[in-house]
Amino acid sequence: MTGEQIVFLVVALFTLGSGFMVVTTRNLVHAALWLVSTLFGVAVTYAVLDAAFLAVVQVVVYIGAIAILFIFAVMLTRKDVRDQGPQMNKNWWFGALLAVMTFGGLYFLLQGWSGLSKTAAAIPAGFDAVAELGNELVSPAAYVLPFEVASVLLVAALVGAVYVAFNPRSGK
Amino acid sequence: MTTETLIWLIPLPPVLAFFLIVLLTNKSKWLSHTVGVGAAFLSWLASMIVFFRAVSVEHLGEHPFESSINWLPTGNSWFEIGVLIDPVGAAVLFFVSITIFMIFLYSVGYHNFGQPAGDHDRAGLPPHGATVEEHGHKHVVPSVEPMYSRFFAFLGLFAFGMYVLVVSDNLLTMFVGWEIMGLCSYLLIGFWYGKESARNAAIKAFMTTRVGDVFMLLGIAFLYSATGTLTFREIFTEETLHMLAGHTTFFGMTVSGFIALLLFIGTIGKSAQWPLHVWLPDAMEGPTPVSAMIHAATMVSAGVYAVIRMFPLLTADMHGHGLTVTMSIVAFIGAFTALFAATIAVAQNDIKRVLAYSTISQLGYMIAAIGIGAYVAAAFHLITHAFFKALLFLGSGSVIHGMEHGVLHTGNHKVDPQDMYNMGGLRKKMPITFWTFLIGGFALSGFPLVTAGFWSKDEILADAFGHGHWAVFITLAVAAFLTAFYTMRQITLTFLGEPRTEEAKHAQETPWTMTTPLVVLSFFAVTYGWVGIPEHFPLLGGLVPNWFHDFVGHTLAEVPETPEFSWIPLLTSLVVALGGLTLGWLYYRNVKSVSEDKLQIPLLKNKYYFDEAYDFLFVKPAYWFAENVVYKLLDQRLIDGILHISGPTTGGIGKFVREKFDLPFINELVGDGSANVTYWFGGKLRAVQTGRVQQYLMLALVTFIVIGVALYFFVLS
Amino acid sequence: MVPLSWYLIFAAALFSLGLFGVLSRRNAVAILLGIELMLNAVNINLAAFWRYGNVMDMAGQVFAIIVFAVAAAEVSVGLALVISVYRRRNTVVADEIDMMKW
Amino acid sequence: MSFWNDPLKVAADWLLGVFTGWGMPEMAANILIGFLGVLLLITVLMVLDIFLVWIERKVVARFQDRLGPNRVGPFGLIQPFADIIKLIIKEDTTPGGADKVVYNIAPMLSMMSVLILWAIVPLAPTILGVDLNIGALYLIAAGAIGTLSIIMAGWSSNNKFALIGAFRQVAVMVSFEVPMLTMLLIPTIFAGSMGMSTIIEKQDVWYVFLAPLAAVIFLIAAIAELGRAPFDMAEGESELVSGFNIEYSGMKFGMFYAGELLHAFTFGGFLAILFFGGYRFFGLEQVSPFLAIAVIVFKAFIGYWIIMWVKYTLLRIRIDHMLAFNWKFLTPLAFSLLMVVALMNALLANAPIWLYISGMFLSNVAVAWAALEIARSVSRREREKVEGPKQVVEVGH
Repeated sequence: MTGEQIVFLVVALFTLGSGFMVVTTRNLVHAALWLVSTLFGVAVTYAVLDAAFLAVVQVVVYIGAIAILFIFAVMLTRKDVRDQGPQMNKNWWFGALLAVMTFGGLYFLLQGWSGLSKTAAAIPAGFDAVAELGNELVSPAAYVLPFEVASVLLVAALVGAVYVAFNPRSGK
Repeated sequence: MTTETLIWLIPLPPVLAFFLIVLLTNKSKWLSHTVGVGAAFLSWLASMIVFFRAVSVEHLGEHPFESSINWLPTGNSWFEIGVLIDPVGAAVLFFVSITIFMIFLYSVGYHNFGQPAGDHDRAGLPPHGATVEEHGHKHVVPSVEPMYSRFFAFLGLFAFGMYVLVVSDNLLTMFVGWEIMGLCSYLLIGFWYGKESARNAAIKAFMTTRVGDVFMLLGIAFLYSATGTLTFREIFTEETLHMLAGHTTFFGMTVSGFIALLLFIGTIGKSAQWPLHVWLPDAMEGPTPVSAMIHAATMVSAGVYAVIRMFPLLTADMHGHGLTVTMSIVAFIGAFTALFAATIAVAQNDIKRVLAYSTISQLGYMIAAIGIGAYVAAAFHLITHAFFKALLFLGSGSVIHGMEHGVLHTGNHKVDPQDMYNMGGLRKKMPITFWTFLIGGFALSGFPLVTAGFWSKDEILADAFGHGHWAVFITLAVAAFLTAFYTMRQITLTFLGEPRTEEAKHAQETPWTMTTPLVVLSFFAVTYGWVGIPEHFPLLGGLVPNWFHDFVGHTLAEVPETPEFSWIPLLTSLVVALGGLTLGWLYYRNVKSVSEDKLQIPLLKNKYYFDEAYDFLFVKPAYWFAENVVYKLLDQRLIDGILHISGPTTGGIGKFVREKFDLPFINELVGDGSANVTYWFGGKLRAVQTGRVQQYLMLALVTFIVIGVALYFFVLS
Repeated sequence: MVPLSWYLIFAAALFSLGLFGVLSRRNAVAILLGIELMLNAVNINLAAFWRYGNVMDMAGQVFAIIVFAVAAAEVSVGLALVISVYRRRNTVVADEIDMMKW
Repeated sequence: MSFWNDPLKVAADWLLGVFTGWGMPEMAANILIGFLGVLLLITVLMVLDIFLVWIERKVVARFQDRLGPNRVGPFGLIQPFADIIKLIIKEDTTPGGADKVVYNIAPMLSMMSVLILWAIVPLAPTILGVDLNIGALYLIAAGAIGTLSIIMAGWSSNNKFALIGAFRQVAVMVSFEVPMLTMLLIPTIFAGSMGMSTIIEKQDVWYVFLAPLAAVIFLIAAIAELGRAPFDMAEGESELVSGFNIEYSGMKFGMFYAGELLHAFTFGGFLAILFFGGYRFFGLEQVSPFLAIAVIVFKAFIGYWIIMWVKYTLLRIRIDHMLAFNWKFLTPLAFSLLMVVALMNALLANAPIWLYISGMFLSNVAVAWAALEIARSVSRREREKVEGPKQVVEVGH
């Protein structure tokens, strides 16, 4: 077992453990904080995959914005935070069954796939993934259209979120 | 840019201006007139370039500028549209572009741009003037037209129509331009739609020209069915014309003659020839000089232009010098209109109506010239007439504008600023207007040698004489005498002598935007005649080459021969012009008021009772027919009767079907039955719709997994 | 070296965890948390396929970034909806937000 | 290659020799050396931090016409050590009902978010942690962790004031990240890279001369990010007692406090790197890496001093004004500046250098002037809405 595999296993176990805590912990703020740690694990996974840009963006967007947003939302709907009632609905066992089945199915399908044991080729020297990514995102021959559509989507979501969450009574 | 591309582009700026003004700039008067005048300028510029390139081409007649594109698929071929500039087209484009540009420029001043908004002006009525306070005392100044921008938009559309008509190479697009102008004519006559008279005049103009247009459309359709094309240069080939001339159709006329007649009826409507002349005098209800000028210089010329274009059709079945049936009709209508309108003009007091009848009369001249085969002379007169008649109309507009100034000054709104008997002595108040009007009037009368009108009119008379059409010659000569007479009457009453009213004393010269076009046009009214001096004219002949005859004469394959020079027509035109002018001055010099005018004969004053006659002959019967036959008989008796019978019958059948079939079978068994079944199933199944999103998701997932598993095991493996 | 299968199985496990959260949690905010886990699992797959496929072809990273954008949009609108519902109905329990039944 | 030219590499090579000489595998030795390097950096930073306390107190005293610490040691230099001893021996309280784990993690995260920033700070051409090619984004990412630490502290304290303070601070930080990130893109445009060392190497002309407005906006956003006056409503002594760290005592409070000071100094450093040429000073950095370090520390101290100057000069702004200022003024301004700069950069790509510099500078001035004019007219309209149109009093008639 090489060092890289050890790193991967540690990160994966940490991430999955945190993910498990996200879906099971009773305290929702804790769940959100566990989410942060899961997301951090995923960021490390990106770093291991040589996708440094994704790793940093993961931290900026997910931890810096989305996780904070979650914590805000949990606190704003605070009545339920300290609910002593169950945090799982009564069909939770069925959900668990379905999740296990999904995992089993995916695992089963992956077993039958030939490219599974592929290993990564070394990144060619002098290849700047970030520069290449930037070029492709704004190049008309590549992904400028999805990029622009995503930006429109973000604006729409921004406006929509403000509108939906706007409280006409208080005007704030 | 190639000349062909340029020709395609000529009509575009005005129509763009129309849309720009209507859609975007209509709130800003300044922007609107800038856009409008700018567009007119661009078109003028392009037209000038095209004109001078056309002039510099040798044998333009054989090799005109033309270009066409496929437009409509017709079965297995295409209907083509395109542009064509041949000598006639170039000559017409020359004066059309100048006059249109001048109209635009003149309108800025005429609609009082830069003046304050009126005190109680309303859209749809002419402006009444605004009160301003200056240096402590109030006075009334002209106010700006409330629908200023709209006016420029209409003018733009009008210019588009005219350019399309001039540059098109086929009858259909020409007809499109023709109809656009018809619409604009309607819109502009009824521009002050708040006035009932303007509304009626607009409807009258539209309806009257419609009569002609229907016949024209019939002619176009006939032509298309006979030849399969509407492109001029394809129709006017030897074979086609020969084929058309060789067959006879209704009334024993040849096909070509009959088509030409139908197309000519369109011209009768557009160029206001007898018997469809009644709309033109009423069209003077539009904003005074501008739309009047459209109806004098530009649009009505389109009718003559169309006939000139159709000239080969007209003469297709001509043998030797004898006139064909169609040509005789054309010549008769032209000559008759020339004389007939001139007599009416003598008794009119409204400064614009005199000019309107004069226009009808002059157009009759051209039509008569075409009727006797002198189409070059007709084209020449068309152009000179356009210049001096535009000049006269703009001059009259300037006079009216000056008079309105006087009216505003005195505040007496009962005084009609258009009545010549309210004027007099204006030459001192409005010198530029006077001198330009004088030039225009002399040109109209055919004042010898210096004015353009003399040369063109003389050429028509010479042609009529030279080809031995005596009746036409005499009629036109008399008409020319009357023309000179009423022109001098108008000048004398308006400008000479002493002011007859207080308002005339306070008339004022108009702004530069109005006088500049006058000066420009008067320049052409004098000089344009010099391009067409016949070679054999004593003394002057040959000094200047007879360029116009050379140029336009080569439009068609065979150049019409110039008749031998003769002293008789020359002397005739000298005598009638000078005689008419002198007599007019002598007689009206001393006339002080309407009652002293001996020529106010009721018959002439009332225009031979044509309006009344048409009212009695067509309008009243039409009303009667609509009321009694269509409404009372057809609608009430016949159609309502049928309805009254069929109604209860269908009702009965319907009731039977309903009771015996619908209610028991469809409703209870099929309708209620299926609803009941659905309801029952819905009741059983609604437990699934819990409204809980997670259960939906679970259900979806279960389905997904089941389908996936099934696919995997039964399909993929 | 780490074979591709490890990443894919890791992502599948994370996805299933998220799915379990979505299916089982009562709190609407917690459901959204589960959705985030699933989106992250997808992103891991995208990044892994990029790394293990042709590195020159940036499609994997590009779509991971698009997923970031979509996730941000989804969270902002989703949480706005939750807050709005909380204001009106005074609850964030998904099972109680069932006005649309029948 | 002597120690004076490339100290880090010489030291690392020497240590590698020593460790492998002890029989350690090479990889483990490298990891250990890296660890030692980090430890060294952190130690230096923490010592520096201690003196920052002294500097801050001295400077504020001067601003407020006092003497500051002057009893313990020469010029009161020992005073911070006395403070630390006090903090360490203080009772470490944890409020009842607090979420203990989160409560204890928060100060560590706060300190960490500052320390990890130094991983990308190039102290000299050869002395830097990592030359990350997405350094600018990394800066924001670290800021995100700082945000997280504050909200964790505020929430876990089980205290109204703490929570409100955390909310405010987080709202401010999240908001001001937008103009800050936008302004980070401007040196990126100039240098063509997000990497800090590339940005410094490309800075033949300090970017502050190319984009002075960007430097100003970055400074404002940085101050807001720090939560220092005039943007310190998270602490807001008069309303919230002490904001998110109200329940913390002893060394945990000390970590928040030290973190804030170090953070301010760090942003002074980033201001120097991004806009003032980093370690470059008329070729001085070529002479010796130690001179380069001296240059960048000096520049960072100037930035830090400006931040202190602002803090002790201006009054606190109300939270809604502050957010409105960000969203309605600073963010649009930053976006338009970014567009203008990107446009000018494309237009002047082939222009001579003097034209490039003057064009950039003038476009910045133009944008600033336009923004101020718009703000002025808007505020005049607002004022007139409240007060009615201004009465012009004519004098002298």
